[in-house]
Amino acid sequence: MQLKKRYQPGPVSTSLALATCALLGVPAMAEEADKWQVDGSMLLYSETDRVSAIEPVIKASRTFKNESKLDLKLTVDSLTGSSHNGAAVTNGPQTFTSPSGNKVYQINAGDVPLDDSFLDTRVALSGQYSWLLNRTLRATSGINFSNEYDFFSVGANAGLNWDLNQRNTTLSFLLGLESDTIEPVGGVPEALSLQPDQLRTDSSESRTVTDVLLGWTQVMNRRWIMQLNYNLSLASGYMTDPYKVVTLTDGAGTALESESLGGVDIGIGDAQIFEQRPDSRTRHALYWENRYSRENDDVIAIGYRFMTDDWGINSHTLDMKYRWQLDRGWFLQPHVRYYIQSEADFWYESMTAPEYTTVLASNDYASGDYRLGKLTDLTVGLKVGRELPSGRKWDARLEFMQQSGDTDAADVSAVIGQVGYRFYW
Amino acid sequence: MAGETRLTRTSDGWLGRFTAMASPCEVQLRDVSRSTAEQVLKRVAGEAWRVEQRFSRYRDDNIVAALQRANGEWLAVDEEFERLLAYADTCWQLSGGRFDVTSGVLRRVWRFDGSDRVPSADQVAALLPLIGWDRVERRPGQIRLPAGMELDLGGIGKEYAVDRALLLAREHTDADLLLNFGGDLVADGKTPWQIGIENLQQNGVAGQIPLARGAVATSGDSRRFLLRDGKRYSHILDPRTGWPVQGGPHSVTVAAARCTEAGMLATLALLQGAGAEPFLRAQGVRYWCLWE
Amino acid sequence: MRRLLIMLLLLPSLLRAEGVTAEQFSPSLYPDAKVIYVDFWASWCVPCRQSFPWLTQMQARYGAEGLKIVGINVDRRREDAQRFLAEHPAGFDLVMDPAGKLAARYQLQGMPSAVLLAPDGTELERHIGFRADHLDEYEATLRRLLAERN
Amino acid sequence: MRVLTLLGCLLLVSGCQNLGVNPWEREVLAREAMIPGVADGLDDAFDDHIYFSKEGSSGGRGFGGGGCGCN
Repeated sequence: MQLKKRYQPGPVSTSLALATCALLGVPAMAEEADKWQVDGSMLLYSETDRVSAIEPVIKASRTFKNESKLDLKLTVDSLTGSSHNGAAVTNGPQTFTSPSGNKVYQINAGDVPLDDSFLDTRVALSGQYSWLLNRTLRATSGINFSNEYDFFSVGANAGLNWDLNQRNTTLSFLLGLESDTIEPVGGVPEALSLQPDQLRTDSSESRTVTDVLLGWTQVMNRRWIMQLNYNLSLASGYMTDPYKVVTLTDGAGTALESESLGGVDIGIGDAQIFEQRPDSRTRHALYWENRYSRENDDVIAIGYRFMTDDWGINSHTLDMKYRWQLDRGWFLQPHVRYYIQSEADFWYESMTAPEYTTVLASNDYASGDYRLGKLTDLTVGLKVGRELPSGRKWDARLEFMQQSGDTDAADVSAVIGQVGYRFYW
Repeated sequence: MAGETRLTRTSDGWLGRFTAMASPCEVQLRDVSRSTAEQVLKRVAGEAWRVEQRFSRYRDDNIVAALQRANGEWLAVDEEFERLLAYADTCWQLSGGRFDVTSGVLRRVWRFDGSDRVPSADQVAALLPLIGWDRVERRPGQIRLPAGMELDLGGIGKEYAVDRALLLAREHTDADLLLNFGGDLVADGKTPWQIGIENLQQNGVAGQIPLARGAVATSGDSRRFLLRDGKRYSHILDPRTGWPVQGGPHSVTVAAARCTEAGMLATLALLQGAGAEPFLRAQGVRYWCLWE
Repeated sequence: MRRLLIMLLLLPSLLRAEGVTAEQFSPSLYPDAKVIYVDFWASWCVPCRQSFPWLTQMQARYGAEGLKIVGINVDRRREDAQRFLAEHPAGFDLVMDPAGKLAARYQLQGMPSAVLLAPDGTELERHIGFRADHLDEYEATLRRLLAERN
Repeated sequence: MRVLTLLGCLLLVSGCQNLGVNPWEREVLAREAMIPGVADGLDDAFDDHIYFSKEGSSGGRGFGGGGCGCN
C-alpha cells in the first residue's frame, strides 16, 4: 500500500470528519423499518347507572423493505351493567322478561327500563396488508373477525389508493363485505309479538353489509390538508335488536296489560312487544376532515360528517381537536364533539293499542330504541401525551359525553378514559 | 463484560458513573426520570464495555488477540472491525504515516516511567521491520498481518466508544446529556455544560468552558516521559523512526463535532511535534496545548 | 452575549458544507469526479434515515473511483437538519438548500431523490425514493456509470 | 345525485392541480399529527366503536374493523 497522495500538513479536519462519519455512519440502533410498531391502548368507558366497558387493544404494524405494510389488531371488549331495553318510561310499574325469557323483572313508575343482565365479551381480530403496485398506486386488503356470545361477524375488504399531482392528491377506493350471524339468547323472538307470550324460534339470523368508500385527500398548501370521503353502506338481513321492546300504553303514560290484548299475564304493565326493523338499510355518509398546522406547530383538526339513511335518520357530527404542541415532545389536545340526529320513521316512544293493531296488520316496523330516536350528544375531553425519542410515545385522555333526546331513556352520561403507549419491538 | 454502574442525583438531573477502559466514566443527564437515567446509563456503560471487550489489546479473547495468533495468515473480520481499519487507514494517509496502528510494538523497548531507560538505537531499529500499516494487507472481510506485527486500536477505541454511546443513548432520551469517558467527552443538548479543561488552568484562564453540543478529547500525558542527560523524551513516538517526537506539547485538547474526530486531531497534532500549533490552526478548530 | 459567542465558537457544526451554498452549488465544482451523486434529503423524510448509512458506505467504497456524493438538505429549519445529522452521521458532503432552490432547479418529483450528474452537468440517471430492497440495483447503477466513465 | 357529486369531485380534482406543494416542501405535512386517520392513532377506532353503539349513525371515516351486534 502506497500513500496515495504526497503528504502535505494542511487541513485534514474535513477529511477526518468524513472518515469519522463513515466510521459511525451505520445505524447505531435498529431502524424503525426493521421493527414492529406496537400500539397498546386501554379504554375505560363508564355510563352513570348503565353500561361499563373495559377495552384493551393491541395493534402491531410493520413496514417491510419493499414498503408493503402489515397491520394486526386484537381487541377485547368486556361489557357489564345494564342497558335500555327499548321500553318507555311510564307512570306505573312495568314487567318484562329477561333476554333469555326465563326470568321476570319489574321496573318502577318513572324509571327508565333497564335490563341488568347485560354482560358480554367481544373479541375482535383484524389484519390488513397493503402493498405498492407502482410508485403511486397502493393496494390494500384485509380481513376481520369479531365474536361475542350471541354474535359472530366476518368481513373482508380490498381497495386502492392512488397518488396524483406529486402526491398532493390521493384518491382512494375501498370495498368492504361483512357477514354477521346473530344467535339471540333464548332464541329469535317473533317480531311485534307480546313479550309475555315468549314466541321464539330457536334459530339464528344473519345479515350482510356491503360498504363502498370513495376518498379524496388533498394537500392544499404547506400547512393544510383536507380529506373528503363518501361512504355508501348497504345492509340487508336481520337488523332488529332481539332484546328490545316497544311499550303499549293507554296514550296517557300508563302501560297496558298483556292479558287485555289476549296475551299471557306475567305481571303489571306487561304489554311490551318485540321490536321489528326493516330488513334492509341504505346509508350515505359524507365525511370532511381538515387539518391545519399553525406556525407554532399547533394543529387544528376539524371533522364534519353528514349521514342520511332510508330509515329516516339524518345526522350531523362536528368534531374539533386542537393539538397544542409543547416543549420536549409534550402536547395537550382539547376535543369537542357535537352530534345531532333525527328519529327513524318507525321510532315510537310508546305505542297505543290502535297503533299496534295497524302496525301488526301491515307487519310494519316499530322500535323504541332511544338510539333511533331524536338525539343530541356532546362530548368534551382533553388528551395529554408525549412523544419520546426513537418513536416511542404515550398518551392519556379523559372525556365526558352527555346524550339527550326526547325521552329519559336517551339521557345518558358517560366518562371515557384511555391510556396508550407506543413502542418499537 | 459487565461491571458496576452507580446513579446519583444532581442539582439538575442525574450523574451515572462506571469504569471502562481503565478510566472513570460519567453520564450526566438533565430533566429525565430515574428510570430513563438508569436505562441510558446501562446502555452507555454496556457500549463502553462492549467496545473495550472487542478491541482491547489486553485481552486474549477478542479479534485483536486472534489477529496476533493468526501469525501471518488471513483472518476473517467483521464489519465493525473493518470500519475501524478503514478509519485507521484514512488517518495513516492523512498523517503521512505518522499515525500508525501497528506502532504498538515499540512499547517493548520504550517504557515511559519517568526513569532514564532510553533504549539503544539498535533496539529501536530492530523493531522497525514490525511497524508499517502499509505492510498490512486487506481485502473485503479479511485482513492479513505479517507475523510478529501487532495491532493496537487504543488510539481510536475510547473516543469511538463515546460517539457510539451517544448514538445509543439517543434511543432512550432526547434530554440534554454529557458523556465523559476519562476526559474524552461529548455533549448534546440545548443548555451548555461547564467543561473543565486541565490545560486552561496554567494560562490563568478560567478552567471551564461551556459546551452545549460537540466533543472534546485530549491526547498525550505530561506524566509519561523519560529523562536522560537532561534531555526529555516524550512518550509520543514517531512510527517512522521509532523515536519520540521532539519539541511538541505534552498534551493537546481539541473540540470538534465528534469525539473520534477531536481525539484524532489531538493525536495528529502531537505527532507533528513542534508543528503542532500551526497544524491545529490550519484545522480551524478550538484547541488547547499543554507545554512544559 | 459574550458567553453566547463562546458557545457558538464551540459548537462544532455537524454540517460540513465546506462553504458551498445552494447558490454556489454546481457539478462543475467537482471536476475530478466521474459521477456526482446528488441526494436530496430532509429530516422529516423517513427513507432518508435508511439512505444515510448506505450513502456513507458508497462514498467510502467508490470515492477512489471518482464517486462524489453530495447531500442536499431541504429542511427549512437548520436545527432540524442538525438534529438529524447528530443521529445519522453523513460520510459525504452536504449543502444546505432551505429555500429549495436546487430542488426546484432539478425539478424533483419526490423525496428523497437522487440525481446522478457528470461534472459538466449532464444528467446520467435519477431515481425517486429510497427502497431498502433496491440497494443492489442502486449500487449496480453506480458501478456501471463509474465503469463507463473511467 | 351521486353522479353529480362524482362529477363535481372530478372537476375539483382537476382544478386541484395548482393546489398543493412541491415534494420538498412537506415538512409540516409529514408530521403524524397532520395525517388524517393516523394523527390520533387508536382513538379513531375507539370513538367509532363507542358512537356506533350509542347512536344511530356510523361510517364516513373508513371501515374495516370488527363489527358489533349492538346496533
